[in-house]
Amino acid sequence: MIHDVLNSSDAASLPLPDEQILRLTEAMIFSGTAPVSTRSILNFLLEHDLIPSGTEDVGSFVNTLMVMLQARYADHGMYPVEVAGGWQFRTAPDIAPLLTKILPRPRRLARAAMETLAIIAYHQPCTRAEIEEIRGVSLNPNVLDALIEESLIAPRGRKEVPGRPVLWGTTPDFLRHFGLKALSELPRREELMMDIPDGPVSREETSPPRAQAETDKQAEGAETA
Amino acid sequence: MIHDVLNSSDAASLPLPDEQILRLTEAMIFSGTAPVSTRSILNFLLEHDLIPSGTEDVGSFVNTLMVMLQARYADHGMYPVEVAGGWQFRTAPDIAPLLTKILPRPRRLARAAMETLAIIAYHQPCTRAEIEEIRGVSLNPNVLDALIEESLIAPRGRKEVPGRPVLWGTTPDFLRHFGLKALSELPRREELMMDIPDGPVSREETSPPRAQAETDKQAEGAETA
Amino acid sequence: MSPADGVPSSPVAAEAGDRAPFLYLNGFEGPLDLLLELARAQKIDLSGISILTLVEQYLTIVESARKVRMELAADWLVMAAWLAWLKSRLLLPAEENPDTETLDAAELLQERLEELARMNSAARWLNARLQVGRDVFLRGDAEHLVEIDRSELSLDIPQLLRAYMAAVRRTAKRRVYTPRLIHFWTVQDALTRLRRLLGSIPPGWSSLDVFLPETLPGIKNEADLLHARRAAMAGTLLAGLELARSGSVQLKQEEAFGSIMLRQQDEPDMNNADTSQDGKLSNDT
Repeated sequence: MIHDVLNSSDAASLPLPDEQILRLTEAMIFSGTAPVSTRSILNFLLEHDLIPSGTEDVGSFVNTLMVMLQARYADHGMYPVEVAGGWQFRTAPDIAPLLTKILPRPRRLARAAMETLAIIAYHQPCTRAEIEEIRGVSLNPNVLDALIEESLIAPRGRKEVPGRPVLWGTTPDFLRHFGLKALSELPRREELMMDIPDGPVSREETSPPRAQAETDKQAEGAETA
Repeated sequence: MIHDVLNSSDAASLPLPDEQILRLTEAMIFSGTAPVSTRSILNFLLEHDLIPSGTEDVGSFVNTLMVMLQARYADHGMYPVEVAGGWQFRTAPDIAPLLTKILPRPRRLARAAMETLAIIAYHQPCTRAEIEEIRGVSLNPNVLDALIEESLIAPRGRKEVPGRPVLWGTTPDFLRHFGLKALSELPRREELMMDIPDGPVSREETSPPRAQAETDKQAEGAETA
Repeated sequence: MSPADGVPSSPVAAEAGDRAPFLYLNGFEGPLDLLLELARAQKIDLSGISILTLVEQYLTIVESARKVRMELAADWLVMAAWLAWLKSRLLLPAEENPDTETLDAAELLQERLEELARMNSAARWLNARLQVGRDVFLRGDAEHLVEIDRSELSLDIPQLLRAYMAAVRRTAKRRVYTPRLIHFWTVQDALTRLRRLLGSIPPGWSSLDVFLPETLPGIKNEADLLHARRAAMAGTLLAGLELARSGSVQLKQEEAFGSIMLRQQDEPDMNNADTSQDGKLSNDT
């Protein structure tokens, strides 16, 4: 491999970098706090008078040096790589995944998305217009898209009113994400907000456990206040 | 040379680490700047099921691995060194004089600082007054500041005497700065009365492929007053 | 500072030479440092030094330094005073000096010098080690093999509930600040309508319902419509009572909660029931 490269770059006439130059160069790249440019390597070698006399093309000399240095690391776990700005040691790509620590950084839903999701959870099945009425602001289409993308909500038919708008409801993934066994595990609206007057959607429609009414007997009792 | 070491550590019965294990281990130690503990190396190998089946003494396996890894760097500009906290790649000392011209060189410790550091190392935990008594001279506050700045010393509680003065001790960085594995590697007090040579430690003492046996640490506990 | 080159540059030599002792004193880190150097000049092995010689040398140096410069640091003078005392005790004939105090003092000085020598030596040992940043270098730029996994969503019930309450409260609050205006059918509206309709209704008793408006403005839902109907009924009843008072109409109600009937006054037929009912209703208003 080295031979190929050396031959291709007209090796016959080049004095080859010796072992000591290789050692110095690798130590220089190793200890540098940023990628080490070819220019710096060349200056370093010139300054310490390390380039063999008779070397006409110092640029090719450094190139050959770096090819040889890379070859020196052919069977190592890391090797010098040319990146923007110069040379740097990098972990071999077959090993890097084994050493890479994966840090989970879970995302949070944006406020609009979380509010929309909460409204759908409590008022499902409900239309976009109903969500807008409760939130008091119009709903950016991206918000519903994002919730669909995360499979937190899904269409639940259409409301039989003019325009037949889509009705939205939560999904089993919604329950899984929130660690719920059933929608009935959510606190009832009445328990949540004693002080809030009836919303625009009438009381009968707001009790979340409607879908699971059979599993939640307390639901009826709450309808008194 | 490796053979000597391997033979001396009962190599015949050991399955030898293969090339891939060497690559992984070197990449693991090389990728960061902090020392990597033998424990971490062992855990990594176990986790990726890299220790050959039939290896009874995994500890010796890792020791052999590190000896082989050091041998791999015999003619390199940097090599793995065991310091407090584990293994770390460091540049070869013969190269430093050339590198200091291009790397930021930390302040040298003044004589007063070095003596103060030595007193803290041998008398830790000790107070400023105790340091002053040993040196027979009051301590310039800059001296302690400089040592704290370099993370070489740290407070170790307070002495329960009037005024409750701070007690000082050395840090893991102190050990790493001086290439020590533990405080027990400091010369014993009796040895200190003999003539300790000035000048840099010879290359042989620290060159990479040194045998484990020479550096074992059943050394007496550090002479801490 | 190594013992090997300690002799030629010893402070004794310096004191005898041209250099100012004071300047030389400054080269020492305190009296103990000078004493140690003097002891080293005597012998490599500190255990065999002559304390008396050492004391005399120190006092000589400090004395000559004071001749040149008076402002010698207190440390030096305190040590000189103590050593002068020690010297006087050491000079007494042995038989007159049986106390152990002197010996203890000499021994203390000896020990302190030895400890300082050990710490000097430890400092030299440390200084001779390969030091990071001076003799060896670490990897300058670590590789951060860390991958951030943002595929998971962080969701919890409290977040969901807070969001719901925030959304509901927001609109609830707004209703408080901008109350919805409901246009009820006022008494005035009813009076106008009633007067206009009186001429066109068929003769005889008519139910009050007939005089209700057919459409009510600003009504959006069932609940509001119900309220508006009741308000319209009440308004029309009040308007009817007003007209009955002025004698334009008569009202009657056959039974409690029954329909309220109305007819124009000029018709002859009337009975007791409606007048009593009329009075009752009038009292209610």
